[in-house]
Amino acid sequence: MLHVAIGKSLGAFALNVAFDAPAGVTAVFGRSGSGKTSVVNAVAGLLQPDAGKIAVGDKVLYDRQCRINLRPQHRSVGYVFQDARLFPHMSVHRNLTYGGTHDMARVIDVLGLGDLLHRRPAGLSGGEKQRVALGRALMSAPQILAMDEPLAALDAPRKAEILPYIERLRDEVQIPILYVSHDVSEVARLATTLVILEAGQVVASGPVGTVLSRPDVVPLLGVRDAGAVIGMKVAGRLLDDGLTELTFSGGRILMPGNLGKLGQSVRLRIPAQDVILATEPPKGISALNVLSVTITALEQGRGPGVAVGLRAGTDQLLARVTRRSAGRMGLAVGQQVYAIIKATAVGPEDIGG
Amino acid sequence: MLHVAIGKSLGAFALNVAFDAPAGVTAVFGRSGSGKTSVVNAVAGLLQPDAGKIAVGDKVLYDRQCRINLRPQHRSVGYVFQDARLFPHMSVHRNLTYGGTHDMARVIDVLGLGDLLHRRPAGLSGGEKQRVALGRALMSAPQILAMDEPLAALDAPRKAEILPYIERLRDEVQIPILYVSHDVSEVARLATTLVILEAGQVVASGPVGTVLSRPDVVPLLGVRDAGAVIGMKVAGRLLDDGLTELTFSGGRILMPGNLGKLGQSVRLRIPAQDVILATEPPKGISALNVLSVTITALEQGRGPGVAVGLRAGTDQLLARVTRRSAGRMGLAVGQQVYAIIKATAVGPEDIGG
Amino acid sequence: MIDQLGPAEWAAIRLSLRVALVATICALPVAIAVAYLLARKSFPGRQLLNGLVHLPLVLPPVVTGYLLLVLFGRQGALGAVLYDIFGITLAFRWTGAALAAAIMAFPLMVRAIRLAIEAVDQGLEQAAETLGASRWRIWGTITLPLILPGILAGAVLGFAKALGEFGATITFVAAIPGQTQTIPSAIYGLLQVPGGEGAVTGLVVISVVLAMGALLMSEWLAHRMSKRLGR
Amino acid sequence: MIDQLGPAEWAAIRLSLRVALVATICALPVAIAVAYLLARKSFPGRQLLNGLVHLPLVLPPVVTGYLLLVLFGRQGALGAVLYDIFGITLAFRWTGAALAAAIMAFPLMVRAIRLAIEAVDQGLEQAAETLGASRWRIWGTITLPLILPGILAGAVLGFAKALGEFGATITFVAAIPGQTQTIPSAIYGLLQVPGGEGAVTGLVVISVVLAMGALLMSEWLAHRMSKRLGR
Amino acid sequence: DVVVFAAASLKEPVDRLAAEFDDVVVSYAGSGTLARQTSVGAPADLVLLANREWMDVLQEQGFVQADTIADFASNALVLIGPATAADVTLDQGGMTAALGDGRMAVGLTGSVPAGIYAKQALIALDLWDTLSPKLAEVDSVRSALTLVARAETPLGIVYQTDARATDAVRIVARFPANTHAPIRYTGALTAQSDQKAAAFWDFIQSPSGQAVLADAGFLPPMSAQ
Ligand SMILES: Nc1ncnc2c1ncn2[C@@H]1O[C@H](COP(=O)(O)OP(=O)(O)OP(=O)(O)O)[C@@H](O)[C@H]1O
Ligand SMILES: Nc1ncnc2c1ncn2[C@@H]1O[C@H](COP(=O)(O)OP(=O)(O)OP(=O)(O)O)[C@@H](O)[C@H]1O
Ligand code: MOO
Ligand SMILES: [Mg+2]
Ligand SMILES: [Mg+2]
Repeated sequence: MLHVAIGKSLGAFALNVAFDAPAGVTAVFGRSGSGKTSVVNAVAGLLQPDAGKIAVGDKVLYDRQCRINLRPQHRSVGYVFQDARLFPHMSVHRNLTYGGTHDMARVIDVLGLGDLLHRRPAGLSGGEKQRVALGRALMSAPQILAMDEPLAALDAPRKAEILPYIERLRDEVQIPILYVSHDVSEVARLATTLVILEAGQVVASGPVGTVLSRPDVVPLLGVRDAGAVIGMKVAGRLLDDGLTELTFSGGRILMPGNLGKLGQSVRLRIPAQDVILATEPPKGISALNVLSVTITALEQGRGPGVAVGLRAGTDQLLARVTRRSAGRMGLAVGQQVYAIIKATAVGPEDIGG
Repeated sequence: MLHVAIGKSLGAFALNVAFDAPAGVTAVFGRSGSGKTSVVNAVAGLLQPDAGKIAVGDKVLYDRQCRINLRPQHRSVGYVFQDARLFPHMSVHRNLTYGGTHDMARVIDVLGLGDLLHRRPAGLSGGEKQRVALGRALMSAPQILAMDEPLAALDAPRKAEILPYIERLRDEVQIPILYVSHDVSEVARLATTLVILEAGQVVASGPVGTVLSRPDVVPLLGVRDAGAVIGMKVAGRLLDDGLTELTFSGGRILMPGNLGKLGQSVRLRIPAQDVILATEPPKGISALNVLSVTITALEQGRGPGVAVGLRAGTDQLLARVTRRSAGRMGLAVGQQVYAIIKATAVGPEDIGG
Repeated sequence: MIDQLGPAEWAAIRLSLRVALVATICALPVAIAVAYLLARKSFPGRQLLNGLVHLPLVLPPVVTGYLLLVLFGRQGALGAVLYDIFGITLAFRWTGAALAAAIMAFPLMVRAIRLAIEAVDQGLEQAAETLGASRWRIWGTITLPLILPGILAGAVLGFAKALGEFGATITFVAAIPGQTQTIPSAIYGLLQVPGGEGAVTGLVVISVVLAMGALLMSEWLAHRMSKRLGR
Repeated sequence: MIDQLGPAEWAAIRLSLRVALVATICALPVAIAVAYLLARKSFPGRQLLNGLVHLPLVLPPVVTGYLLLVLFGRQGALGAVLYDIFGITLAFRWTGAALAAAIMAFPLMVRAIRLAIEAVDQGLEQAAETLGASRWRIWGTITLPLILPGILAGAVLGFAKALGEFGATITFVAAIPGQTQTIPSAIYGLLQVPGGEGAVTGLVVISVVLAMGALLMSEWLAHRMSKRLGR
Repeated sequence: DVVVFAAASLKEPVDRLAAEFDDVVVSYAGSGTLARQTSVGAPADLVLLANREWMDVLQEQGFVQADTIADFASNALVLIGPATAADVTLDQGGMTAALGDGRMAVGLTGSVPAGIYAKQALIALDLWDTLSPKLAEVDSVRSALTLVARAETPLGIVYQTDARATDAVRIVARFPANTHAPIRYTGALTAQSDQKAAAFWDFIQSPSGQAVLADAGFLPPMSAQ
């Protein structure tokens, strides 16, 4: 849907980025100064590239060769800025309707803005501000939504307050979303596509599950954040225990909480460090999920860890064990082992709808 | 060392706080608007309380009854502001030496500021700014160091870059440190004492291990952040495997990485959700650490989880299992079970020196 | 003091108020436009414009008055055009007094407004752009409301200056009672007659009260506005 | 034009420069102090002080000159004190011209500096406090350097105004060639006689060049300063 | 309305003269300013100047009706001092003694009429070289009066009519009429003036008009003396 292929030199910094963002959430990930905001600004028309092309569907926003460069006003990019940028002299209601009243009732409802309408931005908490900014962008009926680290300035409770809204958005609004973040768990939870930037270049891009389990991406993410993302289906609910049963090609998994409607597809991130391997089926153990898996790869890292690639059914899992354990258990490629996944070890933010 | 017992009304907000901060790091924890900054400002003399007393050792900084209210200049409080507040018109070197040149060479060395000295604040990255702010506070030879969310504005890689400096500081500088944060893993890693604020009141305070494993504190921290903090000794190093062996009253634990010198005391946080319980000793499993423990408490939470208090030797551990597991395994107080702790599941920031 | 003021003096007070108000109101849009140009645009001749705006501050008022006379007199380059095309005469009319006052107040107004424009967070304007607002809508709904306190300060400063202007006014439009005799030129005249001091004091007090009143009101309004923005 | 200037005119130019410079330099510390008081302190009479500062802007310059005469003349309340205690005479000296120019320039200087002070992040001053710096050290090392661009703007504006001041100056200290005859009083004299236009143009050009030069230099300096702060 | 442009020093009597008419308004300023304004088409019907030179300029350029030009008053130049001052003899010794280390307030000797006459008188009395460094030149004769009245200067040269304006000064000497060019107040109807303006101009020159001027201390025009 969104096609970006641009070059721009900003002083000593050179941006050279090409990627395609399909419908759903495309996360742009990278450390500070890697060029994330510049990319989003170029899409929104706030930064003019030196070369290249930007298009949404078949609407060309920028094309150097055809000398097309739509003004921001005509791009229909809903931009949620990192610093909210609410108009301080207007009520929340006037802020919201500034760009239009598209789908007003539902936006106010989805984002829970009903009680805020008559307040002024200065009186809002950080989380409320971001929700209003999001609502304002949505009500301008954008063809694409761009969010620049909308949660970065917020503390954990505020983040937890907003993430569900963004998820509902992704599921209910049928426009591509460009989501800038440097938080892997946010990315894993929200994104369908992941673009990783480093020093103005795309170093990896593709479906989020694929990119996150690429070994060469691990150092960009930090060791603790590597892990597989697997699409599953909600197969049942164990009401007494408050658990949800999920199935995938490799078997079934029980997760705490209410994770969607029966039959719905969900995406589950299973961090490599939360997977325990056992050579015998474990007994009398509090971890609910034991999968029979086959080792597909063993990669020695720089530290004391060994990354173990696993196949469960047709899906890929990733486990990280110590070298000592790997040796003691005699792990080898092709070996059949048991993967123990502790149900509580996957926190709510790692479960995406 | 630091004694705080103050009251202050700020518009509709009432601050009413009393705690003692011994040597080492005292973390002040609480959500946005709970009064953390106000407390630190009162200690630094930037906010005058309505009543009460503040003293460092036997130096009284503020005493309503004796009408003592030292000006900030005379309090010797090194204050690292959340927003760095470097003087924009001075070089890093002039910023650093503004308040004095106490222990200059070592501060520059410890904080790695050598290469920055001739640059200007505007050109520094966020992490560098905070390091300079820290250095500046230290070089004024403070009797107490106050840091207001020094890492909140930084992304994960920058955080990881600065945390070790603060740790070194805690270990090398013999002054009390007041550390404001809303990040539990930072708190667990750095703090010796923890003060939790809510709406201007102290709701819990004491040694960090004790406070973090109090069940009533769990909702304040967020479910995922509860866990025990246990003091251990470095007992050995398994060089081949890159593991460190730690002992405590409940047995021995192997952790990846190089965690200090032989015989040194370290503090290990074991998040409740990373502990798996088993009724039989597990075999052929990749988790290295299996402890024999006794169940001391079973507390049903609001969700699908059950908090299980465990005694290992004389230390307390906390585990969180699903209700289903608890039922299936027939867990009961007094029962003897096995706690499986995956070595890699405790990340570096959860291991404090 | 006040009771020593005759009908001519009261006429001067009324006229001064009218002149200062009209000068301020008419100069304001131009001052805003010039301040905007100076604050936001770079174009050849920018420094020239900046210099031109400050000219009335530097020149002795009488010189400004003569320049106005030369330019806007009936024989003047602009005066002839204005008269021939629009039938407007400025010289020796209260409208000319307003022009003189406006020109003298202009640098003060531009400076105050320019500072306010430079302080506006352009990020807010960008946000409005991405929401599809046209330039004019952005100006009217974002920029203008945000610089209102600065405009207010500039207007009041200009008003005060316009009330006090003498040299350029008396040179350009003379001091015809009821038509172009403002408070300052009435003061000048009264100083020429024996025993005029009482009325002079009355006029001085009145112009000080008017200007200070405007000043205080503007500070209070600015305070309220910034409160409304929640700062 | 310039060649029509006689020795008296050149003396006026030199004197004007001296008067404007001295006025600016001497008024600056006072303007800074008053701007600081108005920006930072609340005290009874704050609005009164604010009004007083603006007075020379509102009053016709002749009235200001007259008030100066009353206050600082030989018989004046302050003038007598200055003479008896310090042996300073202002009347008919260039120092008096400088005083008149300073007073007329004062409101402009205070306004510019006050805005700069209000824009300083007080958090930086608090940071310096916690580092043990005394109030004066904070002022000298933090506040003052940060408001320098504003001070510069105020000084240049004041300088320009001082160069152009006429009414208050001639009323207070007359126009004694070489001592108190500044460019504007020379211009005024020349305008009163038929055929003085040539020399008037020369003087006008010179004062415009001086004031614009100062203005451009200040904008350039301010630009450099803000670059040094990395903005 | 009949618009009269009059030299500022005429304010007192001309205000009274104008009060006799319903529709006469008077704008006062320095003679130079008035003349320049008239020469760019000011809506004046009658100009009353304190200076013959400017009238000649206006006549040459055709801004005034040449046949209506007439002197309507004259004035005398006097030396004033503070109310307590003794009379001064107009010679080197008398003047320097009275002056002490003070200054003498005069109009601008190059441009303000009262200053021009003062310079002529001082030259004629051979006092110019001694006194010219001790002058305090101001923008109008009234400013000179104020300086003496405020005791800023011990002496000042003003018109006889000005000296009457305040009790704070007294006339300490009179300059003989032959020491300076005659102080002629000259008026003329402008090119655009109508019948009503002519009537006022006639009134000024009529005996009742002259009586008002005399009452204010003005002398009759030279031609009538
Ligand atoms: N106008 C400019 N002139 C010069 N350099 C610029 C300009 N704008 C951006 N840069 C540089 O471009 C690089 C990328 O900036 P950008 O804001 O896109 O980064 P980012 O990935 O959004 O970072 P962050 O996570 O800190 O927001 C930075 O090194 C920045 O300094
Ligand atoms: N001067 C003041 N007047 C009125 N209320 C104030 C004032 N200063 C602080 N407050 C209020 O006091 C409360 C505590 O503020 P404080 O800055 O101490 O919180 P905090 O815990 O540091 O929050 P954060 O995590 O957002 O920095 C807030 O509700 C704030 O709005
Ligand atoms: O005001 Mo005059 O021109 O000296 O009579
Ligand atoms: Mg960015
Ligand atoms: Mg805070």
